Amino acid sequence: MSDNPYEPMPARVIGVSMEAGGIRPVKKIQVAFVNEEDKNNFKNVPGNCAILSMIGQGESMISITSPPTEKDFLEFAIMKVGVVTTALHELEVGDIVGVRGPYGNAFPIDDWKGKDIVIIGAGIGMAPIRSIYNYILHPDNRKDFGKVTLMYGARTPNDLSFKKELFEYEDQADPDVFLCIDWKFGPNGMMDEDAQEGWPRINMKDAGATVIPPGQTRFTCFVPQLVEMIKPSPENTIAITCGPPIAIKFITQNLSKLGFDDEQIFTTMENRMKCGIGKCGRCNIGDVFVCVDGPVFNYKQVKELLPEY
Amino acid sequence: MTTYKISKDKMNELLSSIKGYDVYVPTELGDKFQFKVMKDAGDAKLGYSQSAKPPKDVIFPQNEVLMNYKIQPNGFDVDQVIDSIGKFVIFGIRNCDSRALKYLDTQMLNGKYVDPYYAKRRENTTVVGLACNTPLYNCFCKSVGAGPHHKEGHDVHLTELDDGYLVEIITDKGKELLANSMSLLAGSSDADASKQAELKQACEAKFVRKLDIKGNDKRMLDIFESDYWRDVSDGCIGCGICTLLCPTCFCFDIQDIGSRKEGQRVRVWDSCQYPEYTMHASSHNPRPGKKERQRQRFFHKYVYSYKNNQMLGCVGCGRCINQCPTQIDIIDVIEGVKNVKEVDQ
Amino acid sequence: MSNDQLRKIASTLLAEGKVKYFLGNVRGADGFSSKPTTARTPEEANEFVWDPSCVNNMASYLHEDKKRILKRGEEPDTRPIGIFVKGCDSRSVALNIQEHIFEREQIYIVGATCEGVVDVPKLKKAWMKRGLPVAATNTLQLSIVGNEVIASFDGKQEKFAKDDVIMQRCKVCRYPNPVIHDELIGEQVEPKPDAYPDLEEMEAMSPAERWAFWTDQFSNCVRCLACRNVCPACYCRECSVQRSNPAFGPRTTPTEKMAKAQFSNKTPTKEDNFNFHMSRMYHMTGRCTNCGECNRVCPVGIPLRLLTRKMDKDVRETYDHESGLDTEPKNLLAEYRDDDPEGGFL
Amino acid sequence: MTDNNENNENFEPKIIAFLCTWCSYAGADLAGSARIQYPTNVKIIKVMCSSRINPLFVLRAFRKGADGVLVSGCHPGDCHYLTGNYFTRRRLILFKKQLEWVGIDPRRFHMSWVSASEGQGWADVVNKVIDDVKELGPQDEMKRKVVE
Repeated sequence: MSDNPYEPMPARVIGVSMEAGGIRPVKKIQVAFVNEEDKNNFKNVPGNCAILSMIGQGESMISITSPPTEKDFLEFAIMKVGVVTTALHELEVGDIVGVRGPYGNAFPIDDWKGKDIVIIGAGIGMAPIRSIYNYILHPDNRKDFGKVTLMYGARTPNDLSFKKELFEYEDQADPDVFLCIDWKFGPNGMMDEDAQEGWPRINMKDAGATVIPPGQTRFTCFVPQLVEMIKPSPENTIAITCGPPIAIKFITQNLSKLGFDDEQIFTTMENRMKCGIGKCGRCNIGDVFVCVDGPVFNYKQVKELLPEY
Repeated sequence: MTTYKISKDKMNELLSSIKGYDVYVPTELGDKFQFKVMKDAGDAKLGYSQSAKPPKDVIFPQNEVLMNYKIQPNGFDVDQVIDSIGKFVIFGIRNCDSRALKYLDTQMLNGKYVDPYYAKRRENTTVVGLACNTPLYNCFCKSVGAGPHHKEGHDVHLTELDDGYLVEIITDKGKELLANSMSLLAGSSDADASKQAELKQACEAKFVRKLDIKGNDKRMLDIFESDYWRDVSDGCIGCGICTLLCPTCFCFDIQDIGSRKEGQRVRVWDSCQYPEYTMHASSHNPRPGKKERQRQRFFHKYVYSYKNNQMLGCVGCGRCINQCPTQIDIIDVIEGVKNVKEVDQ
Repeated sequence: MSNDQLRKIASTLLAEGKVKYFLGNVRGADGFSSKPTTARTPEEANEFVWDPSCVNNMASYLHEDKKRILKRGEEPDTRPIGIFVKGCDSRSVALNIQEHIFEREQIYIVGATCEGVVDVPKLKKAWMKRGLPVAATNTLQLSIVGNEVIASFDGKQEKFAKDDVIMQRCKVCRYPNPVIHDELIGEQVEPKPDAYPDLEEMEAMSPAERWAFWTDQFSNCVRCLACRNVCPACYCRECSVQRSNPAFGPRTTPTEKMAKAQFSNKTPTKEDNFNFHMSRMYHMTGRCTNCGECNRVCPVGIPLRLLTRKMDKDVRETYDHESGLDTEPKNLLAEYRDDDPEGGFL
Repeated sequence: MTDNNENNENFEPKIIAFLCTWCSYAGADLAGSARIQYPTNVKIIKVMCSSRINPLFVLRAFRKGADGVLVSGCHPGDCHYLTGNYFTRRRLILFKKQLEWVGIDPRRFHMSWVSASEGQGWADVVNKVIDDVKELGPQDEMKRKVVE
């Protein structure tokens, strides 16, 4: 560990698992620092990001999806889209990657104690907020929070990340889990709206009026409609959302309709970042550098930002 | 501060007497000028008007190696090159450019993290300023807080007089630089000082273009979504001239260059005018069009910088105006903000 | 005079709704130069100028239309784009039609015959040298009569020798009259003879000297990509020389994915710049219309026109091909003849 | 231009050859099976047709340190895809002229037609290329160097 913030620290891959398949596969990798010193210096909180270096290919800013309760390793969920992420997808257990960070601010988790939590993820947007629900659901911390509701949607069942643990939660009494997909592939491999086995369709126009059969956790609709339908109560509740910008927009709109205050809604605004330390200039929204002042904002702060995200 | 004088014919001798530094001097580049490491003192053209590329690339080079890497069977080695950074002199920098270095300091050295490469180069650089006697047509440094004869940020300040240069040694760094060449310097007289003041006044009177920046930042925020920005960027072709040649622009990209076995991690200038610059992995782009990208440039210089660093991000060198292939004129754009009608909500 | 004609045509077109917008020049802020702009209303079109300061090739702005992403539910505007072109620019428009980027009826071309355009920095220098009043440039009007560039301001006239202040490219211009147009402004102009005097100096050099010359030039390149962006023939959504972009997006075509192979690093070192400029030159082979814009915009003065002119010469000498002369589909590298020359093969 | 004769004597050039799979590669194959001796400096990259070769591949080869590049395809009229090599011909002739214009010695870049039956012809081409490149010495101009 040196003073140079650009220097990557070596970390060994200790586990990989495919989270989602399809055209944009998501892979989860677990890394552990090679040096004890680096491990002790790396203090992440939910919401932080880190920069993964594939030496020779480049660097990418990736959210840390493991909660700080996991001291021994860090987890990253990576969608394969570009040069670096493709290289990261080729990693196997035992390989070495560079990690530097953690960067960014954090979710103010301590302020949320005693409140109900609603977590809404869309697509790969579940990755940064996975650290929160894992933190909250950890036996040590669970008693500090009220009711926890998880809502998550992706394009197809194939694209749902963290399936394994979400399906496990689905079977348990706590937390409440609601999953949705946009569509499902039919037998011919094409989008097939009728082949919704186990995923009941929702009338898009009238999602708010739909009565949910008890015990139903899977739906076919977009995430904002899921929110409209589940109708989480705004009372003493914090809502956390992340996803593609367009999804965030409609989710927050629907939350406001349900009576959520701007300060009750938190989101992470992950822009493209390169340096992670507020120098390279590309992640700014107005005068705010997302990598230093963000990525976590509450909706009130988001409204104050210039509309350029 | 001590003031000396040196005659014009001895200037080359002074330049050659500087040892142990890489001396960057303005040299000719076709009909333009550029800062280059001096090989022969005769190359220096101190009568230059403005360099095509600002001398910020001495401290913040366009290609800067951050580290050399080598992939080993069980890991990687990175060799930081930070210690091998030598000592530099920027000789004959104009005040607009040296003020820009001051601005870069606020970006690279302030905040939660310090950029170690920039910090090291900045520390190792001695800045020898040269007062400007003939501003170019599009210069407007006086309107944005700099000035042709200002000395801020200089370690040594030179003023060209009729028969020689007035040498003002301002800091210890400057003293150290000229320690070997004190014999070339002569004392200066009061007449020289009054001549200097006269030149200053004459130069300031020569400015053609002016910009009134008062209240503009608030006004700009009001019309953020106006079609005005579309109109000013209509002619933009999306090249990076205005930003790459800007003395205060600091955006960069980090690239790994080399094979899978060994290579370099290089920092290279980037520009907010390119679409790839902000594009997300999902191909969503927060600044999808040239309207948004040009707007970002003006806002960064005139609104965000002022808010974050209490300093304008524009030093009035006029390079972006002179070099823009399509005559987008920052003075005109910022002045024009006042005449924009309110946006319909 | 010619100003009025252009303004009348453009504003009528816009008023009648025959074009969705009109690309033309207005007077720039410094008074000497002209500034490319898009007129969306007849009032804006009444600001247009057409005089020897109109150096910009408006054809490069056509591509904006293709790059624009429609909003959800937005109907595409199928009306043609109005464009003002000089002789050289008309070839660029024709090239775009030849390559099926646009169909002929998608562009409404208002052509103007051209005696040459002035090199604005040169004119500015000459202006300053004569000590002429700078404030007077607000009313400046330029025109070319015979061998002189006449600048009139405040009722006064100032004459400059044409050879001193016009662009180098206009001295060898073989197409001063628009090759395609819907409406034409001005009288036919006599083209310059078919010769390459500007290449002679370079041709006399030895390979080693040429290499030294080009490395020296390329070492100055800052990779601002102005030469690429200003080029009316460069219309790819993503360029083969840029690397740090996602491998695919929802709109990436297979061709574009193919173009993502990395041929040049982003770092502007001498060797990478060589690669960049060679790639650019090669991609222009048989397509370049010699408008000379790349040479004009270069902020560090790399003589890129030496490359394109040489290419033009080679293509014409070897294959008797010239791009952008008509709207018939034609592409040098996408067609062949059995009896093509075969020099250089072992 | 490197003209270091001392080095040149022991200099073993690196040649990258792009061969079309139907004629030239088969020709090179034939040279092998007919035991025709030719130098081993040539690294062969097989492509389906000579018209697959983007001149940028050539640049990239030089950039990665090749001392010479050879592109070879079927004789005009013999192309497996009927017309591929006609396009190659236009492309490469112009590209070679461009390389010459910026000062690259034309002997660094060669094009040839070698058919599947010309084992000896292939060996001759290789010998000619290697002779030329040996005369010139190592290629240093276009090679990518580290950033200083």
